[in-house]
Amino acid sequence: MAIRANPHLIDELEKYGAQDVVKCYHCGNCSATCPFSGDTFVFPRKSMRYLQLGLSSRLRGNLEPWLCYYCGECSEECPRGAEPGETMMSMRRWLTARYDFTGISGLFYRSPKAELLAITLVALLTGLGFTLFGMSQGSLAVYDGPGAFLPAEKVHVFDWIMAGVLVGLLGINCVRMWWFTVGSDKAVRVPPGQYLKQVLLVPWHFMTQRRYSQCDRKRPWAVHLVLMLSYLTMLVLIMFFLHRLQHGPAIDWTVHALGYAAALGLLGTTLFALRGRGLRNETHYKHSHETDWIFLILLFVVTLTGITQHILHRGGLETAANVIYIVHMMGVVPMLVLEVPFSKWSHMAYRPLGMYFSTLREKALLAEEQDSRTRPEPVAQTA
Amino acid sequence: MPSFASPKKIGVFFTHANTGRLDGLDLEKVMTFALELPEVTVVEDLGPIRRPDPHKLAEWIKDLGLTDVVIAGDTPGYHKPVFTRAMALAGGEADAVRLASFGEAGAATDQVESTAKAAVACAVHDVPFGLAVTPVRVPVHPDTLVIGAGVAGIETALRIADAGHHVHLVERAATIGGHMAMFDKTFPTLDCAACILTPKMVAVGQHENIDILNCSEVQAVGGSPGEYKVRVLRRARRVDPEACVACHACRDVCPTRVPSEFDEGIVERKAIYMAFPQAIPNAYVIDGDNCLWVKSEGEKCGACVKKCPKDAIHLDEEPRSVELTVGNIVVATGFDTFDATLIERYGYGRLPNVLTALEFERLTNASGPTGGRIVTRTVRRKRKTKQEEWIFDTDAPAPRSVAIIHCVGSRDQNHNAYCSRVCCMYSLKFAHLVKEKLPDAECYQFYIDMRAFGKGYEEFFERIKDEGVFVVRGRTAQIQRGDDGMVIRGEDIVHDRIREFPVDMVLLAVGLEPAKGTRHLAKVLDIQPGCDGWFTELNYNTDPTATNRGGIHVAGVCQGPKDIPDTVAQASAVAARVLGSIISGSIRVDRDTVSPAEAAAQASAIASANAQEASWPSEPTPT
Amino acid sequence: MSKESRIGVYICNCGTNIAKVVDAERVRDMVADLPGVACARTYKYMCSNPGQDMITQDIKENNLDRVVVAACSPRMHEPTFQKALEAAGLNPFLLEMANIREQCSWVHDDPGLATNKAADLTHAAVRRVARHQPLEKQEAPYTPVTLVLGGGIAGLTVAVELAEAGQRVHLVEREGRLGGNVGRVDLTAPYLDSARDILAEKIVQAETNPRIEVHLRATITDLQGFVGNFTATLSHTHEPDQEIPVGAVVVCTGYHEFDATRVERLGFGKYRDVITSFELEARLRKGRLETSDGRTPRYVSIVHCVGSRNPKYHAYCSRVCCMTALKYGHEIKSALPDAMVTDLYVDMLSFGKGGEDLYRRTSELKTMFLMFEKGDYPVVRKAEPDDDCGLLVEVQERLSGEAIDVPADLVVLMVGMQARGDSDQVARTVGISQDSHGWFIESHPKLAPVSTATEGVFIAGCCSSPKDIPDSVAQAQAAAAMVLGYIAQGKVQVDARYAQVDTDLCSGCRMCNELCPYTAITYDPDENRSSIQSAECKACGTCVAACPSGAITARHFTDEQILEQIEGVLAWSSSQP
Amino acid sequence: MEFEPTIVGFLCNWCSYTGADLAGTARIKHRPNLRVIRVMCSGRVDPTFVLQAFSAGADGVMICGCHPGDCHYLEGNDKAFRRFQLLKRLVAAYGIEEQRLRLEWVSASEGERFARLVDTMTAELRELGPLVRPPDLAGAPNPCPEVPREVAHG
Repeated sequence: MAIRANPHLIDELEKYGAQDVVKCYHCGNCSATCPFSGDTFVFPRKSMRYLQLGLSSRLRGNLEPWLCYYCGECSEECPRGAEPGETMMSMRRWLTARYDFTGISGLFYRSPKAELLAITLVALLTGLGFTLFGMSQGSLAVYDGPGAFLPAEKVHVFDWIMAGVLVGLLGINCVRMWWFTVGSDKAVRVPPGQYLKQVLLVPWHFMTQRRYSQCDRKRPWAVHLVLMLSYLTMLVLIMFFLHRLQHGPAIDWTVHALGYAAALGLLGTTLFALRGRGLRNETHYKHSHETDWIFLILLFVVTLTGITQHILHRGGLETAANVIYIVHMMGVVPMLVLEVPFSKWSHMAYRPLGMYFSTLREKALLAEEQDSRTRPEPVAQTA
Repeated sequence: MPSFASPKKIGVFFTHANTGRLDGLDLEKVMTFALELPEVTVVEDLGPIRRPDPHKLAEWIKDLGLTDVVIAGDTPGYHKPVFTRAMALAGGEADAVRLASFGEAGAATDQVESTAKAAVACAVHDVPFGLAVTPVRVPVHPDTLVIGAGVAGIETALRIADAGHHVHLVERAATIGGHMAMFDKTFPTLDCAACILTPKMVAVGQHENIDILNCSEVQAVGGSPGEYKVRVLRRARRVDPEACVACHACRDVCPTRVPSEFDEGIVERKAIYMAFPQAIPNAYVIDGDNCLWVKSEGEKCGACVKKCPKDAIHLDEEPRSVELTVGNIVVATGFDTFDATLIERYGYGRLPNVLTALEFERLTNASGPTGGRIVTRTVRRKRKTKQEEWIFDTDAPAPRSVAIIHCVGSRDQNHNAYCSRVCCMYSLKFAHLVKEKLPDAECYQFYIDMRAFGKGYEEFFERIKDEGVFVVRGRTAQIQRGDDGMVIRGEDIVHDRIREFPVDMVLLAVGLEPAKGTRHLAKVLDIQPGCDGWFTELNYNTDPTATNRGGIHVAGVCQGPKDIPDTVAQASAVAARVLGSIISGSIRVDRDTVSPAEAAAQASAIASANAQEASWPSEPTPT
Repeated sequence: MSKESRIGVYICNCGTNIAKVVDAERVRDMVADLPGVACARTYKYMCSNPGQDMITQDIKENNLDRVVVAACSPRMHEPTFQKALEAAGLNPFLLEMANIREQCSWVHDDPGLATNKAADLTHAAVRRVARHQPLEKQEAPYTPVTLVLGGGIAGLTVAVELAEAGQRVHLVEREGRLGGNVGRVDLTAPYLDSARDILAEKIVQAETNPRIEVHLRATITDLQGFVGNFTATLSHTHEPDQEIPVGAVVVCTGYHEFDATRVERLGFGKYRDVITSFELEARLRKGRLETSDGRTPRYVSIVHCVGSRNPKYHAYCSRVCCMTALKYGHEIKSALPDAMVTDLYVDMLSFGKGGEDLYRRTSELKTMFLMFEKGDYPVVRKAEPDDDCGLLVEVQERLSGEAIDVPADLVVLMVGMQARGDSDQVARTVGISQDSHGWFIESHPKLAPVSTATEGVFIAGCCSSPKDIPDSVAQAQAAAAMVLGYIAQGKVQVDARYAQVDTDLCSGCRMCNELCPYTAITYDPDENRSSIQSAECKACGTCVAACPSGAITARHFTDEQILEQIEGVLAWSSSQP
Repeated sequence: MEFEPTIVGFLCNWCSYTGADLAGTARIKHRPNLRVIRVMCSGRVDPTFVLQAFSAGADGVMICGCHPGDCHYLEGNDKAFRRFQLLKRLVAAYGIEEQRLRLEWVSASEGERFARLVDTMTAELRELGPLVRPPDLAGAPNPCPEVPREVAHG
């Protein structure tokens, strides 16, 4: 059964940041340039083709955008300036929107104004909430200990509730991702045993960004790894060692050393990325979607306020520390609530899952091929 | 159709397409000029619009009561369909939409404004631009200068000389023949290039009406159409071609070896050399940059002089200039090939068995270093210096697999965005030669679009496939050193997979670029090189050989990539122009100086004359 | 022949073209001892300057009076070697060539048998050349009037070009108007210039130039004579036949478009909204780009290669359709800004100047390009009632590997070019040949792309193969150059090969009179003898073979020359001892 | 060793000789048994030539001209065809098998056809074996004056 071509898909993807896809004349240069493009997954050309023809069903079940790390070589070598790397990037945004069952993601990507509005709203609510909560708890002049404006233990409860909600939302989206890319495809039968056998791939890729390191260019990987590990460190420190971080004024070097390193890592990499996007000095920084800016600026603000708040606290300026703490939370909450399930942050889940699912598909296809090979050869067809 | 019955209301709309042709044009002045033309009621600058709405335009046309519309700009044709439709929607005459193209006349920069005005005036009066510009005719000198003696220059020179007129044939190299002399076979008939070209070269060499100025370059051009004064620099040949009998005695004693340009560097020649045995003039020449005697200013060597039995060698010869007076100048400077080292991932220059097209032409040529055997390059230690060098040895192993990569440097905005037009076919020819000489070798073509458009080309493509050549749709991304030879990687699009396999030899179908020095020559001749560096013809459709200067013509590849049949046809076409001017005794100086007022008057006169007897096509009857 | 002749035999290796299969040295050794052979040599490239010099040198030094060159086809290099003989002061007709490349080394694999054959052919040439006679070429005046067949862009260009050089031209057009197929086009690719302006300029120039006589609704029915001295008979629809003397004929009869009904799956003739490219041109020109029921199409689909690149119809590529289709991409988008254009192609042949640029810009207009396999045409079918389009075009898309349904309200078929139905009649009348597709054959695609086998008859434009406007114009100008070459010289050389009647032997039976297709033979009743006008004789030799009294000789193809040749080819290889 | 027949071919200059050249440029391989003699037109082929060829040792003779209607000289091939009808009878009268004499139309574009004709004729003559030459063949006078039109059509 033939699939109906849809000329409007490109228009839709353009809102997600795709540009110049129409210029592609399918020479195949990009696919051959990409070190990840192989027998089972040939990309980015094929994905570009689905997009050009508007085959949204094919595109929705496509894992290939998650296999691309946007080193930018394909775009640089493209003879038509069709920006395959950026197209893959925009497809990741589009896929994120498809996986998200609430529709919020699509709204944010298509309309940065809506995202900004949502961020402002959440930030204001957070600010208001924490101020009211703080006033009910103690004095603005006390940072920690008895009478603290925002007692760490209580804030921590809030942290865990938020984390639970976010994991739940993201979890549902991940299941949807599985359904679109593996579950609903009748051509691929993945035996349950395989799921278990390959499951370690998820933490492995999450932690090491192993695949990213296989790109010909190493610097983007290094920057990304530092950012990711810094963030992860900070997350672990906050989720599990918050009391040791927050209590002062003494410095607890066992956690603070890690915390400082992570803060520096975050600060350095976000600055690096912001500068790169501003100057467009690397191929993957050449085109920036509004959501890229929003995310980076949020992260930068959060890092900066986090550091400031810490310095103020250790410096004994507790009132100022509390004010900045609220500002910090006004960045942290919208960043986590909106970015993690609905926007750029979600890729920390989709990417490793992409690796995992693609391996499953690959193994299943391979098994099928071997299976068919043991069967008698069909009569050779002449071309 | 012009008519006196009802008064016309003409709207002139200006558009921009950012082609660069309007640079330096003061549009205001053209618009003011347009508004003063009779019957013009509206002049609008639409700006760089992308897609006007036909319904809005229709309303506009209706409101203004326009009967005729003129679209003016650098490429006004892009908006003709929408204006035509708008006209039809408004109930007007669809045929009353006309174009005034500023690009058409290929005018020099200082002429842009007057050409634009004239074009608008012509369109307003519904008179083709070419008719309104009265050609000024001046007497013409019967001699002709042909610059470049490749197949195009040779063909033009022969056509003119055979008709009994004198031709000066200027060639930068020591021999005539150009690139075609280097080829082995020609597509699609596979007749040997030498068999076609050498008789023509011999005919040129023997022709009483042609004088060959080899080792020469045009330095300056003065005078005016009809009588150009040309100064030609004749570099020192240092061997008298009249006296030399090509006995090779000098070559045998010459101590200096350098890579042979004619053989694309795959073999060496001496400092005193003949590019190839059939060279015309059939005489030796000394390469002053490498000759020991010349370099040492007479201190060293000089062995050849002693050996020469005819006293033909004059090592102290100095370059000199000659002055020529000619009526017509034909530019046939041809092309150079794309520098494949610019695409690093193909490894040209690093990997010894990645060859360019011309290198392969020489390798497979019967008079090449291996007598036409296709072998891989192997390493050898130089006897004296013990340095390693890569050479083609007749006894070296033949490649077991050969990959041919199309569009190297062509159709690529990082290099040359245009298509070089000949590479597909010569690549197919290479595949055939590989299969013919090495039936067991595997041969792969990596292509994007197979452009087999000429007579017998498509059939040739089919034949190549029947011969067992694998054609892979997809561009190769890279060639890397492998364990045993090289590994090539490319996408096989139709079969949806990445192909990565070892090959012994890779042929790069390098594209064509304007010959080195083309821009300089354009300046000397005061004619226009286009955006890609190829010379711009006066009119793409109707004047493919004329330039913006009267009496200066372009022929062959220097106007744009072409295969041999098209080059020969175009070269003959130039001869028509030259012979026509000589026979009629005068030459058109047209479009060098266009007076808008005159053009407008002329157009108006033609228009009213034509009002009685309509003579150009309106709605045709299909046959 | 009383005196033993001194023949030089030259065997060419043609690089390895001949020597790879034929043992040239052995052939040389075999023929060296034949009677009359004074010297025999081999050389790498006989046609090269040194090769030719070797022959002229030998003629002078060894006193040769006849030469045999065993090399490529005489159709290729006979003139070259004839010139070499002339350079040495020998009559060019004292040359004979043995074709040991095209008809030997290139078609045989067995070196032994091929060498034998080459030796036989060379032997025959030696035997034949011994009987050659020096012949002198004759000169004839050249009538500086040119007949141009076809009033399309090529014919108009030839006519205007010649007239501007001050020459008289008869421009003959079958239809009632000038302009040909370009007259059916609105804008030209790649710059979207106005075809109407291009044509109008040429037509006005042709019609207003007093040196051009335009014959509309006229055809050529007969062409007699020879180069420089033709008499053409023109037949007009409403007027009596007209005979005009001309020096040369340029055939620019153009092409006809492919009949798209032949490709059934495209639905042309079945669905009213499947139209040809020419119909689209007409609609664009009228500003009414609508479907058959007057709706504004939302989807327009363009199908390439209709009738081209398919052995079932025409194996060749029609060369202009891709560029035209890209042009349509722009035109449709301009007229219908909201329409979506799909372009179904095989390979995109946007090869000319500005071509690749047009392709890129058409892509940027969001034209959807779909690639199908050569010969595997898309299938056009009616859309379902709930579809938002009238037709669906199903294509096996190669770049995605998917079967795709393309929505279409209007399907435009890029019909290819084919030889005109009347081209065989034209070919017969003017004496030129056609290839298997019906296109006229040029005498050599690279050496002489506009000349034909008949001297003084030229071809230009699409009648020899598909071409775009600039290439047609270049060819037309090239043909004009050939004609101007004659005019500049003012005379032509008549072939020295013609038939002669020995009046002593002629019995006046008049058998030959009827046979001659050129009426070159006249009978003198007073003398009761026939005689031949040498300038009109084209040397076919039919009369020679027929003459019962052996009174007619074909110069350079005499009975004895051919009989010697027969004995020569058989002397070594006849099966009978 | 297998018998290699010798065939003499009379090819017209415009179509068949060009077609044979095309077989060459297209490298269409065929048997090397044909010895080509170029004539301007198939109409030039005098019956004497054919008889002389058989007499001098040919095992077969092939005359090739342009397809009917394509003759460069308008109707030379037509003349050849008429002459051939009589020639066939004459050759038969000498006891020469009819397969040994052929008249074929080969156009300038039929390199392939030319090659196949040579191959088939060679194969047929191999079957037949060498021509046993009739003693009275040699030195026969011009045996075949032009046939009057009525005879040819009748």
